[in-house]
Amino acid sequence: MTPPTRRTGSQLGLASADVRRARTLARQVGKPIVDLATRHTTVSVERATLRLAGLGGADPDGTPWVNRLADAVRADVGLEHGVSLPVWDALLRGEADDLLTLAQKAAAGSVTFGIPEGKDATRATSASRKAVGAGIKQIDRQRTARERMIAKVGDAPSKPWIYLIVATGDIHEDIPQAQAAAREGADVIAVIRSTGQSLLDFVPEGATREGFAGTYATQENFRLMRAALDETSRELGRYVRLTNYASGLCMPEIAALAGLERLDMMLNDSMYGILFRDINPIRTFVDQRFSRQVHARAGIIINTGEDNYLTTADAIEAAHTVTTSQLLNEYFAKEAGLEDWQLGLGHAFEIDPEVPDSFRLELAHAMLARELFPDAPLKWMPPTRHMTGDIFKGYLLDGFFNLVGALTGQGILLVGMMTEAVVTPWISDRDLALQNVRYVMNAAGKLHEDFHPAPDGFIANRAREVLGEAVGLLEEIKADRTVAGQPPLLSAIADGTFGLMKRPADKGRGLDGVARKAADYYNPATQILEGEA
Amino acid sequence: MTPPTRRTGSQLGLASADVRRARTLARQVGKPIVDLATRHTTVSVERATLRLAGLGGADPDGTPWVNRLADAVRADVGLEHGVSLPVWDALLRGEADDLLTLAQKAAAGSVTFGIPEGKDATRATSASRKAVGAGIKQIDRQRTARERMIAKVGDAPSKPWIYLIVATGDIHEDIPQAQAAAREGADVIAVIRSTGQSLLDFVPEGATREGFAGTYATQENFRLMRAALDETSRELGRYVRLTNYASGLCMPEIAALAGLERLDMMLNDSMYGILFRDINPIRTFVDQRFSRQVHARAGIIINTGEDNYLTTADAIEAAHTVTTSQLLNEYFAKEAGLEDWQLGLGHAFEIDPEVPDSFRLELAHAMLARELFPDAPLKWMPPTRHMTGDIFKGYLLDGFFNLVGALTGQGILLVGMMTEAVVTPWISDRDLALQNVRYVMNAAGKLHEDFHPAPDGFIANRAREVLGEAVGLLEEIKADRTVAGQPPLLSAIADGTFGLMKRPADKGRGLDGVARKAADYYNPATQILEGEA
Amino acid sequence: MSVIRPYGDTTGDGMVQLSFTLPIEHSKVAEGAAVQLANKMGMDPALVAHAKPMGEGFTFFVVYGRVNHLVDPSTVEVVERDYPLLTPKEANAAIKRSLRRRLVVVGGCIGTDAHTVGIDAILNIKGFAGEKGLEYYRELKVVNLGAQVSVPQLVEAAREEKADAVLVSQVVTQRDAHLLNTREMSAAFREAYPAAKRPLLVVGGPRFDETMAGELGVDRVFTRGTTPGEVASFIVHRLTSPRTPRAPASTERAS
Amino acid sequence: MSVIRPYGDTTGDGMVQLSFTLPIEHSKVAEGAAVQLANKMGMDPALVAHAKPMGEGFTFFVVYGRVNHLVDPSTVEVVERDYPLLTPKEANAAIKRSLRRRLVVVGGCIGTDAHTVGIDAILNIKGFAGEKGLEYYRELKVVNLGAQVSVPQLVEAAREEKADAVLVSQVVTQRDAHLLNTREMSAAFREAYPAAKRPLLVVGGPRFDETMAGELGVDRVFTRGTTPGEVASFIVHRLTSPRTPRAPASTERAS
Ligand code: B12
Ligand code: B12
Ligand SMILES: Cc1ncc(COP(=O)(O)O)c(C=O)c1O
Ligand SMILES: Cc1ncc(COP(=O)(O)O)c(C=O)c1O
Repeated sequence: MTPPTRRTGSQLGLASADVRRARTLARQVGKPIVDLATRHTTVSVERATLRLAGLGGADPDGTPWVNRLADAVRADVGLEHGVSLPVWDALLRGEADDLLTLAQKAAAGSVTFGIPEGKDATRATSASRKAVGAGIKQIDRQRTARERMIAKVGDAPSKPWIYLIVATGDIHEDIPQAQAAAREGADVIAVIRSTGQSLLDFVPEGATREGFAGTYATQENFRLMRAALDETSRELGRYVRLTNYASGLCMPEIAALAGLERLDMMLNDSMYGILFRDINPIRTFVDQRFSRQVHARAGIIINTGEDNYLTTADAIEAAHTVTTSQLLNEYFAKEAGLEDWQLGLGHAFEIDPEVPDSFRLELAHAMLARELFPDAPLKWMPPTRHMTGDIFKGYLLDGFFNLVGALTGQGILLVGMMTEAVVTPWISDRDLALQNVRYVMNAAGKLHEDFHPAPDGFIANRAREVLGEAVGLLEEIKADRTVAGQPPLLSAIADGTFGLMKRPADKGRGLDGVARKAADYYNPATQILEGEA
Repeated sequence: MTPPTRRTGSQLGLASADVRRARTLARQVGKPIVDLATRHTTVSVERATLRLAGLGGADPDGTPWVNRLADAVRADVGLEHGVSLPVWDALLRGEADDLLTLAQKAAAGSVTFGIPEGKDATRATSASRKAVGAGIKQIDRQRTARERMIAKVGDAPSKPWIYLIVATGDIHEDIPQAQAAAREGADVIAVIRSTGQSLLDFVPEGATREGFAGTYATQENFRLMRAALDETSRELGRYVRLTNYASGLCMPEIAALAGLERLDMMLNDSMYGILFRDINPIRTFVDQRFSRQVHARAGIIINTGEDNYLTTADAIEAAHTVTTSQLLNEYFAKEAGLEDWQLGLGHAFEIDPEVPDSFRLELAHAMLARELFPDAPLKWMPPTRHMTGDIFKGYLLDGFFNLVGALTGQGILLVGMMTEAVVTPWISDRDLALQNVRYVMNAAGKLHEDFHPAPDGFIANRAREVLGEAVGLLEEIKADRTVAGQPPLLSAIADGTFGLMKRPADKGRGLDGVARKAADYYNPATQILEGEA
Repeated sequence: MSVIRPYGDTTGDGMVQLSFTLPIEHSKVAEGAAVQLANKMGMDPALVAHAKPMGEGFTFFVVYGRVNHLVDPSTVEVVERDYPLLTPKEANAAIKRSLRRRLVVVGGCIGTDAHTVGIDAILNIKGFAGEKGLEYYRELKVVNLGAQVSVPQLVEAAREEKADAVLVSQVVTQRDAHLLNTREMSAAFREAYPAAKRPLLVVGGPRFDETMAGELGVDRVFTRGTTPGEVASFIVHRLTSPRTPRAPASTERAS
Repeated sequence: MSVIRPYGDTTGDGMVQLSFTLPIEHSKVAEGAAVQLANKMGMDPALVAHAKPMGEGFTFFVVYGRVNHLVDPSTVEVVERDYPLLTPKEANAAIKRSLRRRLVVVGGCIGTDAHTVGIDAILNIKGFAGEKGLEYYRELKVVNLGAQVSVPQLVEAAREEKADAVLVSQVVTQRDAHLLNTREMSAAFREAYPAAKRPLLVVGGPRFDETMAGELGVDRVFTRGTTPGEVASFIVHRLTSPRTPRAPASTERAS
């Protein structure tokens, strides 16, 4: 990906000291969370490991074999050691010839698992590492395949990449709509998930046709859509990227499936699940770190979810929480091995259009993000909250959103739909939306050449103000001691610092899926991903 | 009217020498036309004079008494002396007690007119001057009334003034729609005329309900609408201006009626009738000069019609013809006594939206006009030609048109309608259109503070290019000798220089209504308007 | 009130704007098909103002025309507010007077719906449109279960809290999720409670039809732009006025 | 071809968007009236997505919903091109061959219509959409009368020029001006000429219905996006193929 056009010096007069300070604070706030994450594992991390080792499919009532196997192991020996040693130990003991058979027997209750010791442990270790390594090689092959294909058919012609959503709930309706959207100019297709999938503690199997307001994320749906888009990419002579959601209770598994099926971007926010799905904070941070390591390896671009805060909090009052979250997401991403070009940090055009100067305020916020993260492909999200049933007003608002995108060199532009407040996008909504983007980019795409906010004007001042508030907030968080010994960020999240949602560290869904690692915990995936010998 | 925000120095790097040169050329090209105009009179100029003297109404088949009387006079003594001396001579001879009776008798053929001499001439002169003077006093009273009302209820709150069109064809539908539009934010209401009125050689009488795509301009319709808007102005606490068209074969009479009924603006272009209605050029220029003198006296703001060229010619290729016409309109206007604040010079957003950088080209053209005529309330007209049945695209385009208006400090903004290519505006189209303007002005109205085209950038270069082409064109015109002795501008018009329309000086409608003035030609109106003793 | 017609720019012109996509390649026939649909909808004449080929085998149309249908507002059925609007003060007083205890409200988003902004606008102190939310009412005990609550969880919570009223939000409407979930919910409450003891069931969301309370088996449906005050007033009115067997919200003719 | 339905985001969902104004103050009843209209148009369910009070006594509505009408493209009547498309070269040749003289075309905008861009696009050399206009055809003599030509003037000119074909443009359609003027025009020509001698009458404009040639008494109606080549080909086809009594343009069923 060509780095976004970089302006020399700061147009906004940001003091580089402030910028450094902000990053330091983010690290100081983030580090304890990373330590926490490294001390724990989750059912989903372990299941993801099994998937990397090649275990797929589901039992007759649709429960995936990875769940059946992991649950059986956990029942016998607990989760704290990880499932790898017990599982490959059982295989080496000849309980079954392969993982699938083992899972089936385990489900039937005809296997008992133990923690191998000494030599057995060593053999189980290397066996599991070999098996999981195969999966990671597959991910590497897919990454190379992507690079080859881009080299062969060509990449998206210009920035920002045009990002479009399909959400019929039926993969077989999604496919033609995605292909149509690509032909009309989309560079990135996102298949929205069915509501509620994020709360399922398993990944559904097979091609699905009955989602609500979205389509289930399954390995088969991934495969089908990627294949369809490969075909379209060849037809169009440009590689069309595919996006889904690595979030919810199965974040690590979905990340693994994304790597295996060559998805190109994944929504993957460090706090979204906590705030908007009431998923336990520790569960989320552990799953998060693993999934980001997978994304780093797979060459997948992550998209963070700062836009969501502005759907519950006010876009002006909470502007600095977006900046704060971007800084934290950047820290967590880099720590997990992601590179700048993989950081699709989110922000959105959500200021009430009735507010005087709303357009200039949006410009100030967007330019701030652009200057703070010059090498990241920022993801610019359209108005949603203030969209109404007035589709004409909405279409106009989307046009001005597109104009901000053009003026501030965004990397990924999520195309807004005039029917935002009415229905999930219709085929015609997408077509009209793309025409809107095309007009703005073609007619005014170069307007940034004529656009120079005064160093002490309205826009620059607002940008500096927001950065200042973000630094202030990070300092507050860092100082938070409400729960002794608990990472201050957890306390801040409990206090409702982000998106006005209060999420205590000991509450929320999926906590029972978390375990503190034992001394002999072993996970070949983590080991390989962290590049240990 | 507060003068438009004036930027110091030239943002576009226009050389003041070029600007001076352009104005000099416009004067050199325009002067021969003015001389031509002063040497002629027309039936409509004479009828306008009778109207100023108070003659109104029509005979049973709807022919106005001014027509009947003027025709009778012409039949007896020709037009070259003007109708004033023969008419008031007849009155003084006791042929009738008042103009109306005289007109009726003349229609019945029971009066014969002659040219008074000596004493009779002197008496007729002063009698006519007294009668016509009364009408001009009424115009003066209306001008004062306007100023008083503005002082009392207040003026339009901000620039640009929002200009809206009503066009139902039925004055009694127009009125509620105009009032609704004003309540929704319109500062100026224009009642579009029925198609074809411009080709009528008389002004219809009374309240009318059956226009095609517009409503007839009649004295009664003027009165009804102005009264309705006065009421609404008081209700809203801001003076709502009324506009109509001083164009077509009855331009001078309509200008007089506008002055008498306190219209506030009139569309009044020096060449529109010639080019777009195939009205004889000489007829037009004579009528034009008289009507502008009336507008000057009445404190009416004229709106010129350069936008129309771009509906037949290409907006990029013909950009300089717009500038040229603006310069000519300015010259003709000033010569007729209009002041800068009365010059609503026209230009329009008519570049094909498919053209790369179309938006920046529009900005260049709009800024050029702004800098050439810093004290004129430019009239900025919306896209029409490239509007299609795609009302969504159209609504977006109108939004970007509004943005150019905000960025370039336009004085009068004609609100674009998303249904431009479909129907004459619906009540909902106007409401949506005003909401569009409000959003853009409120959200981005101050964006010009951040907008600084590079001195040698795309926009400034384009502006200088267009000015250069305009100067070149004026030089060509000035040099045009195709018809010996004929003002070069007439030859240029005959060659299709403007709007691609070829209009020879000896062709077109209404030529038979033109007469070269005799030595003893007398017209009290002209005399008063030109301020002679 | 007399019958009316759509208004374009003249009384009685009946003009409307319509847009839709047909799964057919653009062609003269396709445009004819668009006119056919418009005609079937009662538009005549119908003018295809815009036809745009989309992707493969789809065409988008914008159609303008006159409809010959008459609209008779006097036959429109609406749910008129059949209770007085109370200030928080009055509401509190009424509860004190007739219940002599705090009135318990349990609320949440059921099914997979995670759109809490709507229910929070009604329940949270912060409130909506300048009105404070139910939590602000001294005599109301508000239990907000948040998002993605399952129906059994909801019934359970209602039981525990001895809820007088249950408030449910549904925002996602794709495939009629909101209707299905609401019916499931009301059925479960009928299951779990004897008719007289069942808490007052109130459902809301931007795409509900207020007249559907009966079909949905709830006591009231609130929709777009509801304010907390309206909801509080309704609850108080129904629960403090002499108890009548729960009749679904009455729909009345407009006057 | 089988029956189809409007397509929102799923085959067969029948979704459409509708907007209109009702002359009534905004209220619940007004929204109900909007739904009533949508229902009468066959939309059910119909969701009022937007309701905006305008001025006094008007409300603008945006309505979304499913229509239950089926669309059957096979029954659509369209005017299929029943003549071969000729290049200027071929057209000239055909005229030379069968007429042995130049074919005379008289054109203009009648009534009060002054929109000449359309007719000029067909007649002027410049042409339209990359095709040269009729003036470019060597074997065509084109007389363009321009704007606002009265019907008597038109007939007169046709006589003088011995016109083989008369081309009329009508763009303003308010109060059906285009239909009234066209009927007046064709009537005048029937008056002025014996049936067999009457010139070919062609009318065009963006808001005409091609199938109306019969009712309007003309030989052909052209509409949005017509190109000069089509018009030339039609004229040449009709005037150089063995002369048949003028039947108005045949409308055929789509296949
Ligand atoms: C904010 C928002 C979100 C936020 C929600 C944050 C949160 N914690 O609530 C986030 C980003 C998380 C989100 C996610 C999704 N969203 Co969402 N979201 C919206 C959005 C932009 C605004 C909704 C809103 O807050 N409105 C403001 C509130 C105050 O209004 P309200 O809900 O109508 O409530 C009022 C009344 O209805 C009433 N009311 C509502 N509930 C109740 C209950 C009672 C008892 C009473 C008395 C009254 C009442 O009172 C309230 C005050 O007047 C809308 C689009 C839009 N502009 O409407 C889409 C929208 C609702 N979302 C949509 C979708 C599809 C989703 C997703 C499923 C997409 C995806 N797969 O990622 C996800 C998943 C969510 C889930 N699992 O349910 C669709 C729903 C389409 C449909 N009709 O089915 C919409 C319409 C956008 C679209 N066009 O696609 N979304
Ligand atoms: C340009 C224009 C003008 C120019 C006309 C310049 C000129 N010399 O033609 C000016 C500024 C003068 C003008 C004035 C008016 N206009 Co005007 N104008 C337009 C505009 C913007 C574009 C029309 C156009 O040129 N289209 C391009 C041509 C190539 O397309 P076309 O005409 O459809 O022609 C094609 C086909 O239809 C076909 N065709 C057309 N004629 C013929 C004839 C034959 C024989 C054949 C075979 C084919 C054929 O072939 C052509 C090529 O494909 C439209 C809005 C719009 N965007 O459509 C309004 C529009 C047509 N105007 C309109 C109106 C009301 C007026 C005025 C009456 C307003 C006023 N009162 O001031 C005036 C008066 C004009 C009059 N007396 O008739 C309305 C008509 C509303 C209606 N449906 O009745 C429109 C739709 C704008 C609006 N929404 O109000 N207008
Ligand atoms: C960062 C992020 N993750 C995940 C999701 C999807 O969440 P769910 O699938 O739980 O609805 C979203 C939705 O907008 C998001 O922004
Ligand atoms: C300058 C000018 N005069 C007059 C008119 C109206 O002309 P008519 O009434 O002849 O249609 C227009 C229409 O746009 C115009 O721009």
